[in-house]
Amino acid sequence: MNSGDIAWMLCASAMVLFMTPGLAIFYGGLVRSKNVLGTIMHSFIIMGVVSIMWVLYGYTMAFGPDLGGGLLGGAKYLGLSGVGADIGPYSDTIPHILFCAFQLMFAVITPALITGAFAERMKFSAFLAFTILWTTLVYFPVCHWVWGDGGWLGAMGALDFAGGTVIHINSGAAALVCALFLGKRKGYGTDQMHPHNLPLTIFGAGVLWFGWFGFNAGSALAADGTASMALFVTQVAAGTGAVLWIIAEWIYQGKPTTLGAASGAVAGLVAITPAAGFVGPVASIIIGGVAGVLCYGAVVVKGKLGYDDALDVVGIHGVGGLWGALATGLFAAEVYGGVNGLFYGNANQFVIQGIGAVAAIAYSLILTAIILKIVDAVFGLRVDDEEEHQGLDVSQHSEVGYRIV
Amino acid sequence: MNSGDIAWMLCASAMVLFMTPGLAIFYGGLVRSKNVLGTIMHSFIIMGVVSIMWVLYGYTMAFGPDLGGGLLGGAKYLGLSGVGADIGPYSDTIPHILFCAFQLMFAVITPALITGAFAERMKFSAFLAFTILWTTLVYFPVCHWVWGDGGWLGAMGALDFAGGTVIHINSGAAALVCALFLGKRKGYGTDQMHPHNLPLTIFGAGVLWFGWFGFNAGSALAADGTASMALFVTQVAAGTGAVLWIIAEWIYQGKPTTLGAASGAVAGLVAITPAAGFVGPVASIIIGGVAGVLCYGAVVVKGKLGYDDALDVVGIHGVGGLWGALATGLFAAEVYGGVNGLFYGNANQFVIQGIGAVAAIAYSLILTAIILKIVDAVFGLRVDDEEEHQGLDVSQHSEVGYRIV
Amino acid sequence: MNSGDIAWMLCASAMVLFMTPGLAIFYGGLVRSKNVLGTIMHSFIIMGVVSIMWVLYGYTMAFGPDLGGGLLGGAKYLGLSGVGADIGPYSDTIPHILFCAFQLMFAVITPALITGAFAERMKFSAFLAFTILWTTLVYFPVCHWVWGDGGWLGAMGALDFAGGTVIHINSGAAALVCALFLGKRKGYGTDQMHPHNLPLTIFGAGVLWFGWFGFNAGSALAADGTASMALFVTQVAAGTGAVLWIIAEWIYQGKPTTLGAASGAVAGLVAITPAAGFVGPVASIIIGGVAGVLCYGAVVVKGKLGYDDALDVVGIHGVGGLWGALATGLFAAEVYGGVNGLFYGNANQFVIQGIGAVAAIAYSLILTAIILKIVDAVFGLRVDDEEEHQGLDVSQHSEVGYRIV
Amino acid sequence: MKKIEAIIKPFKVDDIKEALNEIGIKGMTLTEVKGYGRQKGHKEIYRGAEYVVDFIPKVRIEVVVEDEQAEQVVGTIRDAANTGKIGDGKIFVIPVEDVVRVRTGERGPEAV
Amino acid sequence: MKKIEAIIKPFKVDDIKEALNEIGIKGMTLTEVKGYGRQKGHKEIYRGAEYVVDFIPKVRIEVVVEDEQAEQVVGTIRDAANTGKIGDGKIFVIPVEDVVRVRTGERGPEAV
Amino acid sequence: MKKIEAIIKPFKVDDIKEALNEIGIKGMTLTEVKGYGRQKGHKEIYRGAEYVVDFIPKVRIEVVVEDEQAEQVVGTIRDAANTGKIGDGKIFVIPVEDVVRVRTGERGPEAV
Ligand SMILES: Nc1ncnc2c1ncn2[C@@H]1O[C@H](COP(=O)(O)OP(=O)(O)O)[C@@H](O)[C@H]1O
Ligand SMILES: Nc1ncnc2c1ncn2[C@@H]1O[C@H](COP(=O)(O)OP(=O)(O)O)[C@@H](O)[C@H]1O
Ligand SMILES: Nc1ncnc2c1ncn2[C@@H]1O[C@H](COP(=O)(O)OP(=O)(O)O)[C@@H](O)[C@H]1O
Repeated sequence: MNSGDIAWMLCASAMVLFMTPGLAIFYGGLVRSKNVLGTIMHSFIIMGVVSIMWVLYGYTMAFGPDLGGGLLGGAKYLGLSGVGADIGPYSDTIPHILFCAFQLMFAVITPALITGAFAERMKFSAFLAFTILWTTLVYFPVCHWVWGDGGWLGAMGALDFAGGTVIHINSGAAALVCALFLGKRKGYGTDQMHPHNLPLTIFGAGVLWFGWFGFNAGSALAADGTASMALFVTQVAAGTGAVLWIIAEWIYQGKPTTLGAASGAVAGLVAITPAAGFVGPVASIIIGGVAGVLCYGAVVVKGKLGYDDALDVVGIHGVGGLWGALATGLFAAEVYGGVNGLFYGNANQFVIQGIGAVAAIAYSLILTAIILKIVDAVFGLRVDDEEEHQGLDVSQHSEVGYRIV
Repeated sequence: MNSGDIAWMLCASAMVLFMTPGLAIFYGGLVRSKNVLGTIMHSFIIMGVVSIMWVLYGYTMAFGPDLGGGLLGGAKYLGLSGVGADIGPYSDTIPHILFCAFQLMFAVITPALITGAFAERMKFSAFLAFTILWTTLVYFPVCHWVWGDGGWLGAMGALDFAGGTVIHINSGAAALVCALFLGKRKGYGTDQMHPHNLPLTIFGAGVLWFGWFGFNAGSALAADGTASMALFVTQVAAGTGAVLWIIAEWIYQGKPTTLGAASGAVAGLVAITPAAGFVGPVASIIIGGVAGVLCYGAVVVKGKLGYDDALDVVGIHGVGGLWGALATGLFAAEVYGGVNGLFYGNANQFVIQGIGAVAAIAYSLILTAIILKIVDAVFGLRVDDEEEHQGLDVSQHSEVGYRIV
Repeated sequence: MNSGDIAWMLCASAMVLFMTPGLAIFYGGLVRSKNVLGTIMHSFIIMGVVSIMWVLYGYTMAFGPDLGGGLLGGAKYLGLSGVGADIGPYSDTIPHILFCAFQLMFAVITPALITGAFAERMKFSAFLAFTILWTTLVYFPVCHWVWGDGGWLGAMGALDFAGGTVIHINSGAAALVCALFLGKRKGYGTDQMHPHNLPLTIFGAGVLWFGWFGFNAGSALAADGTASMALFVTQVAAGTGAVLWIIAEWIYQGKPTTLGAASGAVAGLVAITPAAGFVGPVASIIIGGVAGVLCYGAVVVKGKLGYDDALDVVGIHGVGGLWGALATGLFAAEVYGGVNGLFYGNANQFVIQGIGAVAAIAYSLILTAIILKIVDAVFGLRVDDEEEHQGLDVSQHSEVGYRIV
Repeated sequence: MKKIEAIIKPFKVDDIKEALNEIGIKGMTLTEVKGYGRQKGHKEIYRGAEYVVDFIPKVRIEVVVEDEQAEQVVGTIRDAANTGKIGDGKIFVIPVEDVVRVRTGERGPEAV
Repeated sequence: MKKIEAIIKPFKVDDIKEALNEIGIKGMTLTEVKGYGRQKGHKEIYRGAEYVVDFIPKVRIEVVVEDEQAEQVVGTIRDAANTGKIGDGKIFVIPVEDVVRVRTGERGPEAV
Repeated sequence: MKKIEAIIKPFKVDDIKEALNEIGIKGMTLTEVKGYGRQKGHKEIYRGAEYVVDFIPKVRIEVVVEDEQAEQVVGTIRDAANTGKIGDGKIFVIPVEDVVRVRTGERGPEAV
């Protein structure tokens, strides 16, 4: 046990948890005001639902000893039996339960990210069912593949420091399927669907940025040099993402926007996530900067393709996560994380990164589609037209966001 | 000295302090917009007032060497003399001043919690006088009883890991007296007193949740296994509280609400507070879940009893705290915190928990009533009718919350 | 390496970064709603711009080995070459890159503070140019003077624990020049320029308060007794500043305001910044309290002098920082930080503090004026009248803050 | 027909709505407005600067009724809105030449 | 001249604006209002307390036109605003005695 | 009596209030509205999507006065509101049949 490592991981866990309320307001500010609570609720209640699942069976599915083939964890930690204050298999310096807590926060935020795709139109009951099924059938397995003891992607050498594949590619792919399956919001393309509270959104991005230090630097599982470098490159990639997004906008559309800066920061954070422990400051400028431009391009293109990924989960988490996973295969340098990427002569790593990404995308696309089919059959995915007009706040929750006079 | 423990306690102190602005917006969003600043101000200025009191005489009343009988601390640390960067009596691994800082944050938030009971109608001068008297005459002593060196409840073996009795039961009982003494807000029961800004409230709950990790896991005073388990059960109880509250609502009133989720999370956090270092994950599901249902029941019942505890301090902190204190006597298991509760064969612990709770409730009820009498005589407790119509923001502070066009 | 120190500095870095989004909403709530995004954007984009500058050349200008004369750092760390996970010259217990990360967060917030002076009227392009030039030509050098290896002020013995001179005096002086150069907002003195969202501002102050623990206690660069005391006095000075500001208001204008409490807290935080590692609890009450009254006086006087420092950067950071720097020379006591001030018999320290302050003020005033001249010539500093009426959000960013119905 | 426009204190809305309901009026439209008149505004203080705010939050209630009912509606609103204090507001009676119900296309009295 | 005041469902604003544009109406003024009428409100729940909210968000569109155009404007708004559901709203026609364009000082029909 | 309704640019409110005060008008009611007309709106950009917002924030000032004063009020508002730029707004004069002061029950001219 190392009290410094424990101290850091306690904080990192708290910081990652804090990202979910941050995401709630980031998303909440982007929708129309009649849907602000419904949108916030998606993220908020996931903090509850997934916590329960995690204790009962989630942790063991993801981190239990491999069942064989690297596909799923075994039942050893069912109900968290045997997961306590002692050292566990994933770290020699922090209690097993602390590793379990830290990982829980990741399991919480991943399905919360997806909710941006189906914002403003999904039934609350259907959303709950979807979240439970998706987390069980997609997140826990993919998490095991990459980080679980014996997971096949991890064993293959795929690098994913803090969840580019497990979290961002995975949720981005699911988001695409959700957007396609649910269809567009009524009035999409004709009505003006402006964000209703951008200060809330921008501050939410600030909370995400803050929490992301726990996310990335915490993934070192120790208070050490790797964590320190991870923290630094996280800052730089976020900042570069913000700057490059608004430069791209400025050139292409004539104005640098505040939402662009916030979106670019998130894009940079997404992209540096898998790379954080493997690259240095200069690479982080490139990774973050490219993410800013690329994700900006992706949201512009979305407008033309016409599917309604309401809050751009595909464009930011999907595209940013994919770029980050591949960039890790390009920029990884032995001096930082012990592995070289393509630019340091190890083309193989780049290939492995690609395989990991493709596997996650394919699995997530297919399973998400199946889950949505089932949920649609049982609950119906969308609220009816009248409810959509009224907004989710009144129709799903009998509440109203603001009464400011 | 242990730098890991110090690192953690520095962070935990900051996190607990952050809960008070979180509470400010949690409460602030729940009132009508004409009272938003008055409500926020209550919490905010307490961060100042109590800090000064703490240096001058508060810390020594709570944590000074017992004066005899376990009722109050002696004057040794008056003006914090002798409380410095060296080890103190309460921990061998962190500086005395850091323990003192951590405890200050608890002394700040406790009177802030009470303010929800008298929201939207109390005079600012009366509020200040009440806060100073209550913190001095109720909080410092009760804190000494439980956590002070030689405090009688602590000596008796009452378990209160992070303040179920000291903070939540104590403030909940005081809140009840305040609600009864001040009487209802004008228009209570006839006018619609909807929350004016629920996104603010829900995000405030997120800040509380985040800070609560410092609250509960920090109460281990070390970065160790106990802190890790405390952090984990805090997360789970909060989540379960949120989920169970909305399930109860859904069944009883037909809709799951966002405010219900946030309230349930707080209820779960309150209930796990005394138990955090003494129970494990499965117990935390039960403790949090029961808290969600119980506190929901309490706020429904309040509506029928008819006293105007404006922001449900009694229903959430009082009831949740009481449940938590008793639940600690039920679920405590030696493996976690060295003590067994009723379910592990130690009925005695349950009795002790009950005694602690009753003592705190009785003392708080009586003293709060006396203090209110005095303050009422000197300042008058309530603003006049015209001021209440205008709202506290204009009448007490010459300010207006929003000018959004 | 010490994992406890690293754990703390990871957290402290994250906390200081979090101050900038906090500042964004603190400032954002104070302007009229048509400028909320423009104001938030100033702080937000600085997180990006300065991060890039820091990697490329900023860190080495500030912390590279002195070029001679204590005026500027040399090119050794250009592009952060050689700044990695190993120990660096500024600490024996944390990685060089972590020190670099922590200091980056300071470099970010300093130019962000200045933006309050030119709020609601500066062109975005001009703002960017100004920020880049000012950070390069003013911040990096002054930072080197005080904290850089061989910096002349540091070598002279000037005490500046966490940046009273480097950050607050420096930005306050620059703010004065900005306010004078840009001139008043249209309608200043006749139109009512009320804050548009005070709950946002007050919560922003809460975030600043929280982050400031990282700022001040983190400046110990270790999780030790000094950090603990720094954290404690930070809390007390903030609280006392809040209380004394509202008392002064109450006496002078008849009402204690919520914005006054928040402003007083920030004033107290500013004033304790240079002193944090050198003074104890009782001194912190005085330092914070005087700051509250003094800065309140400064904003009242501003109203009479008639320059339009829109968000009172001069009155709070300039005046508060100056008071803090001098107070450090008064109250410093050997027992806390190894140095005595005037009140402990060392008048010399007071003189040194004065020299440091004067040097920073003079340098900042002159350079800021030159930079503004250049930027004005190239870009024009102000938006045109029509754009100012429309607000920065629409005119500079093609966005609108709120659409709350 | 007539349009009765009443500028009233916001906390009187529910009372007026109920009073109108009692005399059979089941439709009305509300607007949040700001009023300037004899009633004094309030002072606001922001960082030492004092402002007097003259415009006071009011609500405008509009009811369109047949000519015969106008007088009764005016009286009902007046009684329900009256607190006897300055700032209770005004009622204006304005001629309306035609009314259409959008849903049905009905016109005139049956449309209200 | 006439002022046409229509109380309509908020999501119909764009349709109406376009319909009016087509018949050459290039000026109008919008207000967010709350309506009470046959259309049922909704329930809200806050911590166990249930409220019924009767006032429903509506938009008032005002267009001032010459007498001859009034009928056409009324018809156009009616068609564009109609969904056939309760709550579609009302249109009121009110006499206007004079109109001034602030910028030019023009009066009467040429001012609109 | 007449109701003078002026749709004006928001930043002109204080000037108009003062100009009206000078001619002895001590009561008025303000509403925040959105106007559509010749004045061009602005573009907004959110994540690559561009919207044109045609509706521009305006303020409606309403003053009810005796017939004789109407012309003076119209002139005063016009002068105070005029900037000479497109979008300065319109003034409408509407007949008012009766006025009641809620507090006292006074009617007609003495009620305003
Ligand atoms: N001449 C007027 N034209 C339009 N509205 C008016 C006029 N006079 C008063 N009002 C409205 O009536 C409200 C109440 O008027 P005020 O003079 O304050 O009190 P009272 O109606 O009791 O005399 C004002 O706030 C304003 O909204
Ligand atoms: N008598 C009236 N005076 C003024 N406004 C009215 C009146 N009746 C209805 N309204 C307005 O018209 C809206 C629609 O009326 P409602 O009775 O709900 O449906 P419908 O117009 O389909 O009969 C209401 O919300 C209200 O704003
Ligand atoms: N026919 C109309 N009916 C009602 N309001 C109108 C009409 N025409 C213009 N307005 C209002 O007047 C405002 C100013 O009109 P606009 O055409 O932009 O400029 P101008 O008055 O200088 O010609 C508009 O924003 C709108 O609120």
